[in-house]
Amino acid sequence: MKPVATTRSAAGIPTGLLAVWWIVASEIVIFGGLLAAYLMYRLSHDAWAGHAANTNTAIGTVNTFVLLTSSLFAVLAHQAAEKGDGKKAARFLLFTIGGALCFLMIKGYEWNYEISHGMTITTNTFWSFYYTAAGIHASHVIAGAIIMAVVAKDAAKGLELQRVELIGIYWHFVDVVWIFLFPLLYIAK
Amino acid sequence: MAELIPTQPDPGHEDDHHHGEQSFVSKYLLSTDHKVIAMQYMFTGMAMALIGGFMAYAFRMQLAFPGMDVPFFGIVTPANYVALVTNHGAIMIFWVAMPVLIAAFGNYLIPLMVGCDDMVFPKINRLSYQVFLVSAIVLLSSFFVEGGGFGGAWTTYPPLSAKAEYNLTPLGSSLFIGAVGIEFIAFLLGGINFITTAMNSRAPGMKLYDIPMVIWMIVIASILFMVSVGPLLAGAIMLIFDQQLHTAFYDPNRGGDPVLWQHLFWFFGHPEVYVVLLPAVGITAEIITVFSRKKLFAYRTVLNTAIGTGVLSFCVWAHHQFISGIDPRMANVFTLTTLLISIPIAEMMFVYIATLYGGAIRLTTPMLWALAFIFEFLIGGVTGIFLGASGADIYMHDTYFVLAHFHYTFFPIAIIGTYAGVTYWFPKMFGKMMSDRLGKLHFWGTIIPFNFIFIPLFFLGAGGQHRRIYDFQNFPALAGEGMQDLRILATVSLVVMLGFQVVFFYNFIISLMRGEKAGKNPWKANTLEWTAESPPPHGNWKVLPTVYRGPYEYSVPGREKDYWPQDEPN
Amino acid sequence: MTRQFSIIRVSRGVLLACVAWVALFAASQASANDMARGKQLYALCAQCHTENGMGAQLYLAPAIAGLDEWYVNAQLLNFRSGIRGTNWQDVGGLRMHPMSRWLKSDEDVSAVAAYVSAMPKVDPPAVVEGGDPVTGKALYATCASCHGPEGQGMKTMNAPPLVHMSDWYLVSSLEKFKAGIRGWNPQNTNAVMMRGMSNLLPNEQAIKDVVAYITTLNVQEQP
Amino acid sequence: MSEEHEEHHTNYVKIWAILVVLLAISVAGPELEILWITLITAFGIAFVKAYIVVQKFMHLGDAPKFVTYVMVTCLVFMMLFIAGTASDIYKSNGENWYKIESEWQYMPPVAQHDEGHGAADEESH
Amino acid sequence: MIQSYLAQGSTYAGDIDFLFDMIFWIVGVWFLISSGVFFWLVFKFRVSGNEGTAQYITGEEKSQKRWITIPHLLVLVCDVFIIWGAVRVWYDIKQHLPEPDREVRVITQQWAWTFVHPGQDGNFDTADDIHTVNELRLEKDAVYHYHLTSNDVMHDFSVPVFRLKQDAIPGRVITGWFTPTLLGEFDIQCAEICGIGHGLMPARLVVESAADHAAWMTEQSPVKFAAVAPQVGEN
Repeated sequence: MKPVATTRSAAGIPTGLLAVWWIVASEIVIFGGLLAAYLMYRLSHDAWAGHAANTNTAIGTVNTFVLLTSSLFAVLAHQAAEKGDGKKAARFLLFTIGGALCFLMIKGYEWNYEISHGMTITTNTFWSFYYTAAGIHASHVIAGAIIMAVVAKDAAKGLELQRVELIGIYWHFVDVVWIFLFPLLYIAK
Repeated sequence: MAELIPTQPDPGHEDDHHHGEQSFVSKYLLSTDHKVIAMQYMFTGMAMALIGGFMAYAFRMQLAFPGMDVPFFGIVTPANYVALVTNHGAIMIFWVAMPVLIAAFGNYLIPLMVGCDDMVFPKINRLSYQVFLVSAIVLLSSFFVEGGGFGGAWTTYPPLSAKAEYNLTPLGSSLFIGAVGIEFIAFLLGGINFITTAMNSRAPGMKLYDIPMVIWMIVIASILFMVSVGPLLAGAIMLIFDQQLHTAFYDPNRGGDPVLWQHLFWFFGHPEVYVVLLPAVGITAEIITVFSRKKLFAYRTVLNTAIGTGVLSFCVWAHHQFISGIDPRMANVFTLTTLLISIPIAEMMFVYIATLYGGAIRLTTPMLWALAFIFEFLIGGVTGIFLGASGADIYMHDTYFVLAHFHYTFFPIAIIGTYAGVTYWFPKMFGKMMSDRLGKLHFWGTIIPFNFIFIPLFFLGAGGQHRRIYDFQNFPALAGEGMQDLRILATVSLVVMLGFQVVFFYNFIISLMRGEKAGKNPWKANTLEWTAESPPPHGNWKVLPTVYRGPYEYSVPGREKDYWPQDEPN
Repeated sequence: MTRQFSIIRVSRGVLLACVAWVALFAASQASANDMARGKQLYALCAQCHTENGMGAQLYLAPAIAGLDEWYVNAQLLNFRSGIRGTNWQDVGGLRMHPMSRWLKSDEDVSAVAAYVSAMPKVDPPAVVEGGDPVTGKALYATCASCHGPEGQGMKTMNAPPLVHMSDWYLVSSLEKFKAGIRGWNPQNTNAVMMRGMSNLLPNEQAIKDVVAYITTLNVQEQP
Repeated sequence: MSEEHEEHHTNYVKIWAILVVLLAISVAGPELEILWITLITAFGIAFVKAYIVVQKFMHLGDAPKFVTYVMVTCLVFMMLFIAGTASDIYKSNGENWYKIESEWQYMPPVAQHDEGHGAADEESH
Repeated sequence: MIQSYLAQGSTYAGDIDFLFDMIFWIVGVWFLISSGVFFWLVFKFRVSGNEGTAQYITGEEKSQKRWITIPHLLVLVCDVFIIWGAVRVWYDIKQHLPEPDREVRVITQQWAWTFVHPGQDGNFDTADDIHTVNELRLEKDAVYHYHLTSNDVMHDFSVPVFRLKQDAIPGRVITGWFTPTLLGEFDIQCAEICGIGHGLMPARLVVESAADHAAWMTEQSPVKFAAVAPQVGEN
């Protein structure tokens, strides 16, 4: 059983939700630091545009679309969980995981193509940032997918339904990060 | 994230009554009880402090007697020397001050002082300690890999830290950065717990201004940590990529910029000072109110100064880099903000001094430590002004003056603060009283040599001697006769101080075994933890307390007792 | 320049007592025999030249295991006094020059030299490519007069052994000699002589060839 | 949550559709290759999308006010970070200093050969 | 205060020493007052055992808060003085460079210093550049500009007698100035950790008279000009 502490909410917000928001806050500064560094480097190196031209906008767009769609499923799962429909919530979460896997597969294909064409992490600092930022983001996708699978397993049994919202918020955050990575890495050429 | 992982139901405190007998492993190593985790953090921190202290001993011996075969260590080569200095700094800050002040006291005190049975996420709490332990092991293992431990200062400025051909430690440097990164993750996990517990799980009736100051301080510190550490985590990943994958984030020859790391590091590094300072300040607030039987002078002012310090600490980071290649125009901005931060800190010190006025001061061991904290930190604070003023920093930067200054801040924080807390809460933690006589002997045996270690270093710094120099005999004009004497004085004092720590451990163990039994509230204090049993059982209280008033209602006129516990209805 | 300040005078008395106490420890550092001392001091050298003396190209540190004692001794003294390794273009030398200053006394220098020369010889991996040992053999004839036909070196000629040497180091040394980055200091007579000899190798290819030949000597000597 | 129940009946599919349209614009806009349109479509729309996701999917508005303040504070600190560092990282010269072109290496030819091995290794990775 | 440990070897050494002294007296007085009050309070209100009663002071009322707000405002006033002094000195040393008489290039690497004098033609990267390793020879009373850079890692060009310190960053050239005012030999230290040889990279600074310096320049010059008068060095 949980400690009594977990059930209190003196700040007027459920404990789990509060914790997830704090996680999001700490993630904002992680990605914020990385992107701030990228922005300043990028703006001071005109030559990077030539490298950035080699990124595949089509794949980036498809991936953005995939993530946006998975976010939709995540929020639908939350909606279902709020109505107490654990099975439906679990199903939507599975769709979200599907979106995550799809995203990762596309990413894998893209990286495979780029690396085999000589655009590796050491080619240029643009590519270093490209792989680092997208890699850190991808690791968040993987972590999110794993946690979501666990949450879905419980939700299907109707347990711990509040967690559906929590993982949803995290997932949307991952989505928001990609929303910024996409123009920074793919569109700005 | 991980709290979302559904787990088997926690063995809550009620289960304890049914299965009273747990194996040693499940009770002390795998427990989710916040008190056990606090002890784990504290003892790990103390063990690391011994390692860090031993390193200090080894390199100080080398400084005082260059080339000597240091007993218990051997000959200190320049490579050993930089590795020792580097790891001494990192260990004392990341593996001693942080775990003891934030994690140990945070874990122990937050649930007890806000009146709940445990941390909100006990399993994450346990995970946080385990991750922390891994980080400590990774760090220590870096000494035993090829090339040895990393020697590029705890600030790990690239390109020195980024390339093996410069630092000569191809693995050690990555393990060092990796250990620091893992440690940050541990404290992020812990920090979420501290913040949510203190924010959300307060006892019924505990309003914002009824929270004891130490809890406020730990929470503010955790928030500062969580908001400042991100850029450095990203930067650490970039640095490890530079080391192992040979990217060029910090390589100026291939389009990188080494100054970026300095900014990433100090954007975290300066708030980090306040991350460890604030809990120590909070501990001091608890102790001086209890032992002077006084209400804390201007509670809200203290709180506001703490928050103000926290916010300002994000605006001052580049004062560490005045001469490290930043644009000279920016130095003026950072001088301004740096000197502004003296205002909330000075105010905080004034408040503490004002609290003493009109008190009935009992000079017990914890009170001595708390008073020593105020006085020694005052020295650390005023000497900081020299360094924050950009013009004077041109000369002072990276001299022993800097070193003495930050030891006058970090020593009160990490060591004095810890001793104050441990001696004060020892009855609660272990149910026994500590010997006051031995405690005072230890106190004077620590404080006096401490000043003799670092005051000479101020003079060395004023004489233009630089830090991290392995042997001053290469600088004939600077290493005058008198200077060497000062170094010897500092080294001898260090050995004496380290020797006196034996008294503490002796006192600790002897009190554990034969100490006088402590009641629930030996110090007659107000805060909630003193209403629980000593030591508190798993679950802390049978009936969780309700709060009726603020934590510092001492000597209220018209009351028979001079204290008024927070949970007493009237 | 430094004036005696009063705090020192005050503390001196206190100090003496404490120093005596610490000196009890210090007394334990009796200088053991040369070999043990050399091993102790080699700890710093091992940082770049590695534990077994194989050297590491990344650190610009050549193989030194089993070099002749007289040669190691002489070169350490040269580095320490600055007659070797203080040319502004000599990156490796400028790293070695301060390191040699770590050995404060001549006894320490000879202890390290003794330790290094007693280390079992090693064959560092060959990294230089594009040398032709056949051409190199002809070019080596000149070298052989001092360094010996098997590259074993001759103390009488002050010529160090060339076998069991890092080949990249031989190349870079020859290049440095040719460019006057080594052997520029008239006090270092042997290096000045070698600088003159290095000019007999007309170009970079010749250097590689001769080093390729020296590397084959290395293999031949293997039983 | 009961009083917010209304809000949770939001038509999420519609919001998703809006996001997809915005995505299309942000991809199409830069194709025109006009700088200000690129900036607005690529980055302006990214902010709009992020705002929509944060408000409609993450329901930041439903959480207590302080949560928003914390998030905004984090962003402000990041701005502060850029403001404090841009003069060194973004600029290639400043008062009494300048960055050397990356190719520039003040290194003598022979020594460069020695040092070059390490660098060459890295390049070939 | 500093000058009693270390001579003032440059024109601005006195400014830094003055700033140091000013801060010393300002914070020293503050320190004495607050620690005096602190010890007095501890002494006056200490009790033995558990006797004694304390006063109940919340500190929230205006009349009580005055005791901390007034000193607090005074701290602010002191801060203004310190900031003013610091910025003024900083501006003179790091921001505003006077016109140079001579220039010298300082190149750092693990673990040595190379100092490049432009030689007699006054230009760098020409055949008559004079390179010295671990020894910097300067002419007294000449305004020097130094151009500081690093070949590998960060180092720090620190000349304690000049009260000068500046990090050398690889990939950047940082310019600063100094004017030696004292004849003699001094130490140059590296003040930024640069690897295992950090403590073993000392350099010597020799300040000599104009005539000696010119003679040295002529002697060192790798290119011998036929008809060069010795006073060329004086510009």
